[in-house]
Amino acid sequence: MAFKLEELLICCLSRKLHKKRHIAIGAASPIPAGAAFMAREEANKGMHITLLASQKHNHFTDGSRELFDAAAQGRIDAFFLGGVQIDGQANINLIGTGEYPNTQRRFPGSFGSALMYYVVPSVFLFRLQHNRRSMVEAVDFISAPGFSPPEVYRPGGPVALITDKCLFAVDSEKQRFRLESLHPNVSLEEVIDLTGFAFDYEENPPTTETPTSSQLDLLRGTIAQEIAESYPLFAKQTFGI
Amino acid sequence: MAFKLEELLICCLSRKLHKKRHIAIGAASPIPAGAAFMAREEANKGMHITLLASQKHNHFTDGSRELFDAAAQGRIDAFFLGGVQIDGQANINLIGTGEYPNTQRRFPGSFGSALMYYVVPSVFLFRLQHNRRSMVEAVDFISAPGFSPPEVYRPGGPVALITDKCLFAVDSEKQRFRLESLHPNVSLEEVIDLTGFAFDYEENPPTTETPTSSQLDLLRGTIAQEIAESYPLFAKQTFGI
Amino acid sequence: MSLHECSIQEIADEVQNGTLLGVPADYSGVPMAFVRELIRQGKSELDLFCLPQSTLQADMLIGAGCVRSVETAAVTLGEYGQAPCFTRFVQEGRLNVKDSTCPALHAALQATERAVPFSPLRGLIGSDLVKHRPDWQVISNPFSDQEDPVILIPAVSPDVTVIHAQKADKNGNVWIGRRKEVATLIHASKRNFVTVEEIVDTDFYEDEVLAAGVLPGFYIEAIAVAKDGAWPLALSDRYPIDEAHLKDYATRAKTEEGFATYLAENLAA
Amino acid sequence: MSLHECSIQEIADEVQNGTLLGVPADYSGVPMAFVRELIRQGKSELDLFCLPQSTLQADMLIGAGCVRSVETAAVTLGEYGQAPCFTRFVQEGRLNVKDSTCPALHAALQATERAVPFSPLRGLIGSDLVKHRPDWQVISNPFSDQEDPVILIPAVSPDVTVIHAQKADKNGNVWIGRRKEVATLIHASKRNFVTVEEIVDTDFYEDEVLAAGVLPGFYIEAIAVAKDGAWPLALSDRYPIDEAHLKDYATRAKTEEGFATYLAENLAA
Repeated sequence: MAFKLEELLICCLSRKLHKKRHIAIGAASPIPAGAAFMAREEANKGMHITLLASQKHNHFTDGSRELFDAAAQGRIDAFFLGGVQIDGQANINLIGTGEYPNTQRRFPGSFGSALMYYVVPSVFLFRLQHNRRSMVEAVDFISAPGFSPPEVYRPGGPVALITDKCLFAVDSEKQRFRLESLHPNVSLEEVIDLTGFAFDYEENPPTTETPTSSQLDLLRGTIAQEIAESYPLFAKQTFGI
Repeated sequence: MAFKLEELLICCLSRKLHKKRHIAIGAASPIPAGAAFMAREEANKGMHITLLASQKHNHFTDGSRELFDAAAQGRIDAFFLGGVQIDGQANINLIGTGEYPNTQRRFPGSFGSALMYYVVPSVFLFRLQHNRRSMVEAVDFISAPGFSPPEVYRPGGPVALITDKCLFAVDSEKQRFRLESLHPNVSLEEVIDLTGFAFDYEENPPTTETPTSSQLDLLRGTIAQEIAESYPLFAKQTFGI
Repeated sequence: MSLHECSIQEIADEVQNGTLLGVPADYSGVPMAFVRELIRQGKSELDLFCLPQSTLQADMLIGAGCVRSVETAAVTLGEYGQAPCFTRFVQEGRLNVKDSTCPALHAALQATERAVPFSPLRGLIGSDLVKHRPDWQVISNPFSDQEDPVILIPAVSPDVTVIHAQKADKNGNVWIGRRKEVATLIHASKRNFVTVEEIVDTDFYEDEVLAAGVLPGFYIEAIAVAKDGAWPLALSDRYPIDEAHLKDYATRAKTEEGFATYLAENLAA
Repeated sequence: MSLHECSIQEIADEVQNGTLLGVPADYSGVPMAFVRELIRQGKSELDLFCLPQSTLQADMLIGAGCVRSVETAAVTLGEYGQAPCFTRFVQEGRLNVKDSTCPALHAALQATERAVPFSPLRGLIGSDLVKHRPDWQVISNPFSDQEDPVILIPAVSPDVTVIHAQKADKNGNVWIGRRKEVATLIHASKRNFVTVEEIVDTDFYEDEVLAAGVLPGFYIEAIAVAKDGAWPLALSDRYPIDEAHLKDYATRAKTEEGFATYLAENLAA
């Protein structure tokens, strides 16, 4: 059964979320949202999903600080962070490129990354334009560091990086990425070529598990409807609804 | 027109409150509550009165910490504190008598005094049993000190002490009490005799201003009704309603 | 999000001897049915953390011998007089009281709420409370170029908190209204249980007006229905305090014997 | 407690050049009618403090030359793309951005809310944000016997905060619902004004369900009625965002000229 890249990514991310109790998703993140809905449907009906962009799927009642407080308390199991740039040490840059503060290309800002990245046990990095401008050797500005020295309070951190080309796992010991799988029709050479940082890999990396037809049915049915409530434009483009 | 001691105290305290914008009153304080209602009626209809014991007269919506926060922000102009013991340096003891922690006579505890006394600009002390057990040279336990050294953050503090015998003003320079007026039919000798601490006084102290008949009318009418809502027992005993 | 319903007994089962138990103020919904069950189960060596004070909950647990220590701004029956068991136990040297002041109790939980090791606080310096609290520290304000002592209150995290509320919804959310400090107590506690008058068959979030007073269900492990669960204390907007009962308690609990017969009568139910 | 009604012009009159202005997030009620009035009055050298980010409010004020600095976790039009004036001004070196992160902005106001000089916070250490914030300090946790750096965020108190809300009551109380962070912004600000869709002839406190979402009137100096006062942004439960308008803005404001004609058209009304 044919599928779109977005569908592959949702199913791929979803498998990582099966055991989570509470997943929080920031603004403009339809793929993580889809993955969370999918995981809840497939693996854990009791899972709690917070979409910060939604009113319906946001149950916080103590203002927006409650997300950060709840995360600091260890009550949020998984969160997702993008990055204008991501480097080989999993540092993320949400500020812009060039020398700060007079950045050449300025982006919105660091949002809550400088706490969330430290305290949420499973942070998934995502970046859908995998190229040497986004996957860099060293970010121009560290909005939040990938790893911290042992004296720094850090119960959380990165566990994976998903792009439009592949999935990286995080090796916390070595503090670097390890290629976990290549998306269909992507070669190892291509990923090496598009990636500005060094990473570990096997000679013949596996291919990212593709969605089954029952997964696609679920995704295009129930899940697409759930996604559409918060991300109508994405749902229209991806699922035609 | 004859009046009760409670009526005298309410009218006496009320005069000190005319210019306040927001007065907060803790639990079990019907006389301060009456004084605040009286001041609002006589001097400032826009005055805000918070009775912590009431639901109707308590507009905080951020839990009980909002009182302490609002006070620390300088938004509460006047507050009232009692004391098992009060000493000549305006230290108050709400814990008990004897050597702490194995107090001989244990009282409930310090409540919020250890912040409120520091941050509310006008704190009125009140104690209706004026005797040498309550008005002591030095309290057995300082729940909150009357004065603080200059390096301690202290925008607030005591301005007066009212008892069933007299009214003391606070001399912040000398850090001691000054007799402001004797209640009717109380002599200076009696107050000196009943007070365990030294205080300043004139040879012929004035008598506490007595309620006018129009004040008593107001008090026994509108104000008594207001008081009765939160302090039915007190209102019954004092105003027979 | 989903509702986990349980019994009061099951909640009490989760309270081990030695637990640091979060205790709400009277206006926040006191789980008295649960308190009686704790006494029935013969708990001991409980440490109580009151936000910021307690009346009958602390007093009965103390009188029944369940309590090792209590951290609080006050224990009192308010208009009904002094808390008789608390007073007696302290005067007899049988209770460890960690005397505090309301904002310090809030500050300790707010620190845990944000997972920071301490909260700074104004006031307090020069109070004898500080002398007896070696767990508090005074530092010099690092943002001031003048001498400026600031007290730091370390974070406290109750092991278990139980509150009583008017209602829960079908998805396990609890309506607490504007008495928001119980939310802080819940946020700061490792495990939370709630007793409620009723579980209603709606979702509070369907109505944004109701939602403003909701404690989200994901903080709560399980919910037990306990009709009149705050009795003999009041539950805001539902029922008033049982005045006759409180007066009777205030008198009888003044002696060990009086308290024992009070307990015998009131635990049987 | 009493209602002080005023006009939007009168609120804007109270904002002096050089004011530190509190800026609410989009979901909290953005006072766009007031923002247009600020631009009409030609304010300059405003410092913005966003809780914790801003969209159109900061972007328009920046584009109109009203802003000297902005402290924020982000300025963005969200789904409508980057904030065009913010981006242009930063890239041209014409705007002082005090880059922060959401919880640090909350922490700064929570410190003021409790009148303490700072709030401790986790995270942040190792972020380049810290390098560029000499006003933040790292101390060693005095409660730990191991090395444990903790960042301290100093208290911030906006001079003036203005928010837009659905309704006020006859006594000047404002209903804000569950987006409680504006309460913190208001608590921490020296002066507060509110614009509302309507003033209703009741008292919100007569209904405990409504009361749970109320900002008490005693924090608020005056209230102005501004129908559709958040337009073209959304106001929760009242009206959605004006998508066509935002798209148009996102395109036109990319150039100085486009922004100028946008302003000319939209300030006239």
